[in-house]
Amino acid sequence: MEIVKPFCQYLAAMTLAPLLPGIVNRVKAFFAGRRGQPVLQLYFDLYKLLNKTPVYSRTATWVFRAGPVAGVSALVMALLLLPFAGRPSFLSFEGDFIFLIYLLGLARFATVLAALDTGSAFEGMGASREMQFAVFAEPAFFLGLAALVRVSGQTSLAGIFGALTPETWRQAAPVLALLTASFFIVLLAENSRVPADDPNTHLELTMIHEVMVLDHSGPDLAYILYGAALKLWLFAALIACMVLPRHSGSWAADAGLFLLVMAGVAAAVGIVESVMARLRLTKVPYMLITAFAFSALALIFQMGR
Amino acid sequence: MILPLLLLPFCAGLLAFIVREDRLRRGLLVWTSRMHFFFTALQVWGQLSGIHGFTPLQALQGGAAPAWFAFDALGLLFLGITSLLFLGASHYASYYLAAEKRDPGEDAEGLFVFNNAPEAVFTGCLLLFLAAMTAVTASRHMGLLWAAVEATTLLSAPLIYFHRHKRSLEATWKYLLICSVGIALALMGNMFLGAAGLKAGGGLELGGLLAGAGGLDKPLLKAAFLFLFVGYGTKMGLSPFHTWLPDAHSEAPAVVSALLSGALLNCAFLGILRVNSVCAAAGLADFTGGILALFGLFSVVTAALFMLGQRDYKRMLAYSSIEHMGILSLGAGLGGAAMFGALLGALSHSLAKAGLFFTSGNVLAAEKTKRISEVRGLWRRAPRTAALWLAGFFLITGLPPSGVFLSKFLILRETFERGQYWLAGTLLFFLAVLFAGMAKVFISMVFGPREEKEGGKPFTEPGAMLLPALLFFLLVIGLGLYLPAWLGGLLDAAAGGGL
Amino acid sequence: MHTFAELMIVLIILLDMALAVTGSLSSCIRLVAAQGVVAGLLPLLAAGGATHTRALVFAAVIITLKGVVFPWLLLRARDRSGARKDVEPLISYPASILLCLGAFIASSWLGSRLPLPESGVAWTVPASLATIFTGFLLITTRSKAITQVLGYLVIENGIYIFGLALFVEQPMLVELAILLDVFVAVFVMGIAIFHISREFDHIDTAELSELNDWRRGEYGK
Amino acid sequence: MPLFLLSFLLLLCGAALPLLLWRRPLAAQRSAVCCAVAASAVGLVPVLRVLFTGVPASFSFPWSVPLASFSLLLDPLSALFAVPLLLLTGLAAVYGAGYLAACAGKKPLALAWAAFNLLTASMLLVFSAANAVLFLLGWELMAAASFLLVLFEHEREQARKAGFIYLAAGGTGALLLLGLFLLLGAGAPSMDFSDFRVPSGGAATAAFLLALGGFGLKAGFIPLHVWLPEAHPAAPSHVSAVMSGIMIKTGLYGIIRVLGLLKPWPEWWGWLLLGLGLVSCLGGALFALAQHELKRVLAYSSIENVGIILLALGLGVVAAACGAHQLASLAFAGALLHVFNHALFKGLLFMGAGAVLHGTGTGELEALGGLSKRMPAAAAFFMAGSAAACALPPLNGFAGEFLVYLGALRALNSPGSVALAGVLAGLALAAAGAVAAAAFTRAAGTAFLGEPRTERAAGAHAPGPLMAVPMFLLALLCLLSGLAAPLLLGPLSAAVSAGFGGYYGFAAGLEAMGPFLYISAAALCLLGLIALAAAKRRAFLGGRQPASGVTWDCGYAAPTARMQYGASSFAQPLTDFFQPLLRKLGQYPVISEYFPAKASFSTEAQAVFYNSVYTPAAVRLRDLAYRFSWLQHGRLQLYIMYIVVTLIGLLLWKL
Repeated sequence: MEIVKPFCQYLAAMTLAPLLPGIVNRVKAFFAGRRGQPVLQLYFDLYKLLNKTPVYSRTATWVFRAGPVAGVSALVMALLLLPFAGRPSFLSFEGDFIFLIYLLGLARFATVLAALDTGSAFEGMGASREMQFAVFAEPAFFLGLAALVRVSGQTSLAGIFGALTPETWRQAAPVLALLTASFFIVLLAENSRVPADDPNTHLELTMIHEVMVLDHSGPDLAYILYGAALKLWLFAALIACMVLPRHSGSWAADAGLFLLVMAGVAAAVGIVESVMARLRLTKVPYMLITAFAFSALALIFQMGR
Repeated sequence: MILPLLLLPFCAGLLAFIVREDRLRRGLLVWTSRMHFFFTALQVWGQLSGIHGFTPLQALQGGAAPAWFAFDALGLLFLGITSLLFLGASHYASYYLAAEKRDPGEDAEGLFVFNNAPEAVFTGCLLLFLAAMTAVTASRHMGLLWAAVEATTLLSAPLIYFHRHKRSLEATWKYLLICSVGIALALMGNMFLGAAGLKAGGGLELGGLLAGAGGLDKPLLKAAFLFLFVGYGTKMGLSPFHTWLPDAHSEAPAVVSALLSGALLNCAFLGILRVNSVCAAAGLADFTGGILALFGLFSVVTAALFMLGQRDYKRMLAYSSIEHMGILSLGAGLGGAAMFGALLGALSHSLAKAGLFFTSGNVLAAEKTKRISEVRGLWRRAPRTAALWLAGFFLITGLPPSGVFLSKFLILRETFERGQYWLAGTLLFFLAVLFAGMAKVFISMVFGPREEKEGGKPFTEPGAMLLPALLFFLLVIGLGLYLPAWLGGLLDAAAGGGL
Repeated sequence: MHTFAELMIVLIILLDMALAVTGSLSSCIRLVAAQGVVAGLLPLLAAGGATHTRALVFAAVIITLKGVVFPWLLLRARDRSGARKDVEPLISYPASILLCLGAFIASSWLGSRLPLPESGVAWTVPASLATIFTGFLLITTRSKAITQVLGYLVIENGIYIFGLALFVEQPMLVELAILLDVFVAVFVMGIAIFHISREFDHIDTAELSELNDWRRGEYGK
Repeated sequence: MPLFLLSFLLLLCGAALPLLLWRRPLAAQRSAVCCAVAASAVGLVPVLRVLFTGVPASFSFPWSVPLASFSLLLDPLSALFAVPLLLLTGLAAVYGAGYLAACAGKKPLALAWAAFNLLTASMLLVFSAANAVLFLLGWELMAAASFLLVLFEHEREQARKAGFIYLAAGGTGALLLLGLFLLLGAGAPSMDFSDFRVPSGGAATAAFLLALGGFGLKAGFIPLHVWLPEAHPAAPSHVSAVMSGIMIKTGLYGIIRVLGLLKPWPEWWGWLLLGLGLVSCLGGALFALAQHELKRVLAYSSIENVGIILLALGLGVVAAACGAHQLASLAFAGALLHVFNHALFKGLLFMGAGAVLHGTGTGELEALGGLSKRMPAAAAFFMAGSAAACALPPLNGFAGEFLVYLGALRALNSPGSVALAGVLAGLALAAAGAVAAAAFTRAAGTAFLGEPRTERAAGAHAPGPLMAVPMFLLALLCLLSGLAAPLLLGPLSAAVSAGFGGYYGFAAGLEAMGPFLYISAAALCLLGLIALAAAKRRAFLGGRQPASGVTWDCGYAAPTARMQYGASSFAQPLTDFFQPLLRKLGQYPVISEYFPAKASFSTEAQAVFYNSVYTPAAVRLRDLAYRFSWLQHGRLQLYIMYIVVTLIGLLLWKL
């Protein structure tokens, strides 16, 4: 049975991930007073794309084809390390979140190269920006996790989130709050949501992630969209695990609660997208530096205590 | 064997003045040098292996056998250096003179062709110069030493003025006057030395002085040392008495520069070492050591400052000589292992620097200018010369394996042993400056694209003008890799005898 | 006899002064010659009558050299070079004389400082030192090549005087070698002057400063 | 040991033979390459034996030179450095045979190859020497040989400049080392390392600083790096591979040896190392991002990696000084592992850059593009190398950094200043990693992907098998040593024990095994996933032939190569952000009229330290020298005045 649970968790993550963008869109639609697309829209899109014949640019080479494959596999791999409702995951070892960060890096690497392979001005633009924001996001993310390590005294994701209890919150509420905020900003930037990026705009000049994948079509695009959903899930899960320290005895209850919180995070993203305008590109780094500052502050608090 | 060593070059020199035939005279030069080297080798071998007919080294240390002309270890070492150097120089010279005959060089600045001094005078003076230097190494009497050193000055003056044009004449004049004045001070020093010995009744014979060193009058001895140091220091090219050196070395023909830098400076150094040994025996080692070290360091600093942005590559070599003389003096001042290092340095510097000067002669022949800025891409024009030039740079700057490196190593080690870290630090810093300065020059000369001027007929130097430099460089490298026992013994004895 | 010797010493010092102020080249040469002769005579007088042949021989050699040969050589060189008649000092004559006086004072101080063995003649050592410094004065403050040779000779005189003052008995050979050297030195210098006057149409040493490393005005920018 | 000496002998033959055959360049090259390959094959045997058994081998032979002895010691630490040396030089020689073949007749090949083998031999000597004189001999020969190679294309002004800077730096470093050894050997009977007596207090600090300066000038961390970005691009690519992969490691080797000698370490040494490492790895990555020339990018990335290694050493020293030995051992192990890995992937990268230079004749990123069509293999290898350089998981770059991360995480939970050190180290690694990723995607993307920007790039030709095979092998090694990291732990801990003391090695091997097993498993799993995803994709396509068209440029149907995002534009957001550090020189067009004419825009990354620190200092020094130059003004009178004044001064002073 103990083997089955992580498997189920993993399966749940894989299957439920595409829900999150749907939720986000519904929330935005609600704020905009529209009905909006169905929650399952992404599933439909993926199905459709998987059965389409792709079109490749004459410029593109094997790198272009390899990009999405590597990207999605890296994320699927990353999910293996991800705890679910504070429960241990498949793989959990000392410093596994370092591995996770570098898996995300691998995905980014592959996507960016694939984008550059098309030789399009726009995709290069997107790639450049993606890399730029990563430079600011990664230290913030690492520092936040470092603070968590310091808080929990554990060095693996499962360990960290397993050790988070209401007691920890009572002791280190400001630290954890700061970290949550920091992670949320990182989530917005890494998943190219408003205010870092606007996935829905049709002005390529302003887009980041979307413009990188302009040239992808068919199954490749499906991989990319699925990968993006997984990434969103990943960050949301981290936040959820952090704000949900309670571990009741029953696994099912925990899981349900966890899923609710996930939905909540997605909704939060939607709300932010609805109430905020997109930042100017040159301002995005400052937002990420704010996240960095939050993490650093948290860490300093924690080390001070 | 001392008499033939002295007389052979002397007579040959006189002979050279009257020989008409060029080739004959060159033959005379070469063969005299070979004979001289042979006798020298015989002398060294005989004295080291102590077979009868040769006075063994130990006999001289205590001054048991007072003699005006005798070879102690120190003298033997410098005799060896001189003779070896002259051997190379004479071979180089015979071809050099032939080349000069074919097309006399032209003035680098105002491009006018000048005529050379008569070859007979040149050859004769060259040989007499050798005789005088042999006398310097052989003489155990301070007065005779003085006379011999002054003789070297006078005899080398015509050599420097071989290329007859204004600048070489200016160089000669400065050399002549500055060195004569310096040597006059050395004579004064001898007087003081005699005065110091009056009570002890020592006279100026080295053995006697060493034996009765205890009885010497200290203040007078100090004064004597100061005068002799300034006097011979002028000849040796220690800063601030070095002023004649760059001029003379840059204006003299390559052969002469090589001999000046490799042999003559050593002779002056020998003079200083002699009086230093007397002072040490009299218990003034600290006094003399301090002065030697101070001026040694100062010379290195001066050389470093003038090495930066140097415009003339022969002057650059001259300043490098000043640097090395400074290091030698430093080593002598420190004493102990550093003395060993200094003597090893004297040997290897002579060889390396002579090789470099020979090569500089080829460069001059190839490029017709001494200006660094006008020599580019030597690698293309004369690859073999360029290779030697580069090798010489690496050796003279003390890149291992080379005797120069070992000597620097030993001297620096002594500074550390004595805990004189500031001295070591300053020395290291200015050595770095010197290295960088020379590196810039050599790179800019050897490498780079070559825009062929004057039709660009490929320059081919006769192999015989490369061979001496090549051999010397190989010897220096060999010294860094393998120090034969007999040589080590000789150096050791000399270092002991010198202190 | 010592009184004579001391008179000689005074004479030598006066000659130094004279050298410091004399403007004419030929008279300079003669003064130096005179000083040489006096210096040559000194031992005979200092020895206090008991003069053995060795001293005589040397006195003779020295007097002939310094009194006859050198002046002849130098005057010849001067005529050959057709040099202007005066020595063209780089500093004014009063300055020279002051320097000379200073040199004399310094040397007397130095002489008192050095515990030299008491020689028969008073003031010998200071006089010799003063002479040496005067020689340096001639070399460093006169612009002609000949005057520098003269300076060298004056230094030589000073050293010689010093030598006798201490009765440093050099062996025959050594003394001869030294004298030979001095002779050759002057000879060679004479030749050099001749060449100089041929290459540069006069023997003003201001011309002789082409060889230098002075980066005038190439720094501070 | 006999085999080790044999490989020395082979290398020396390889240095001598070409000079003998200089009239027939190709024969000379062949002989040199054979010797080099044979030497590495022969040499690897004893080295690997030492590394895996942990039993040091030594050889000693008396030497007539005073204080010197011809004694070699091959312990696991030396072996750990010697393995990549032999691997890389062997492969580089084969690569070079293909790379230089074109230059036959135009260039002195014989000399180049002699220098190459001499360089290898001297580095081997440096890693195995047990006597200071011998070490300095190897050190200086290394400098001289590599100097000749740097000036291989001496017609280029840039190469000559590089040669000078390199030589000056090398000479200064050597003098500092001379000082170091003399300080350590003062009072010792001989200059054997075993005879050195460990100084303490001020002497120890002086020794440490001397070592840091002397070895640092070779290791090339900021601010002692100025020669590196000049020299590496100037040398032929196979040489750059060796220089960057191994030669700069000789500096780190020296620093590690000295650290091992000067125990116990004061804490501030660690902080100093940490600070230098931090500056170097961040600065190196940033400068790499700003460069326009492929090999300069790689050179700066080498600085970054040296910084990472230094960072790890610093963390270790701080931890050890504070008594946290376990994480210290992790950091040390990470440093050494990264030394090994960096040698592999940087060698690979330089060979890839060489392929570009060889195929197109230029390394200017803005002039390249679309090469992955013309040289697919080289492109693939280069991208693999880039991934490794960005420490991306399945490859070896990750393993070393992961060890350092482990140390940093352990540090986080330990009290006091160690935690701070841990945070700084981890943070620097993360940030540098991100910047490096940007730099390498930029380099690889602009050079190999998209459309060719110039005719040269369009007419590029693929490298021959002699060049491709070594690259393939190196790429394979990068992957394998990434996957087989747990197997490397044994030798690694042996090396750490040899370098820092027994306990550290033991702890490192113990602590790192678990996570490493997981990571290898995960990496394999990742590869499996990729294969699966690719297979699925094929299945989804179901044999349908993908259509092909022009790149979608938002409706613009006639995109040209010049409209691509270039290297400068790719880097611009970041470089602008860090402009105060990078001091980019740029000309931006001013658009005035309504119908602007042709406008041009250019940026140029300058060598900040060289231009604004070293050059001014040198100028200042030369200025000083010139101010004194009037002393040699040519007036005889004053020359003699010097003598008189000095004499009088001496008399007054000393009497």
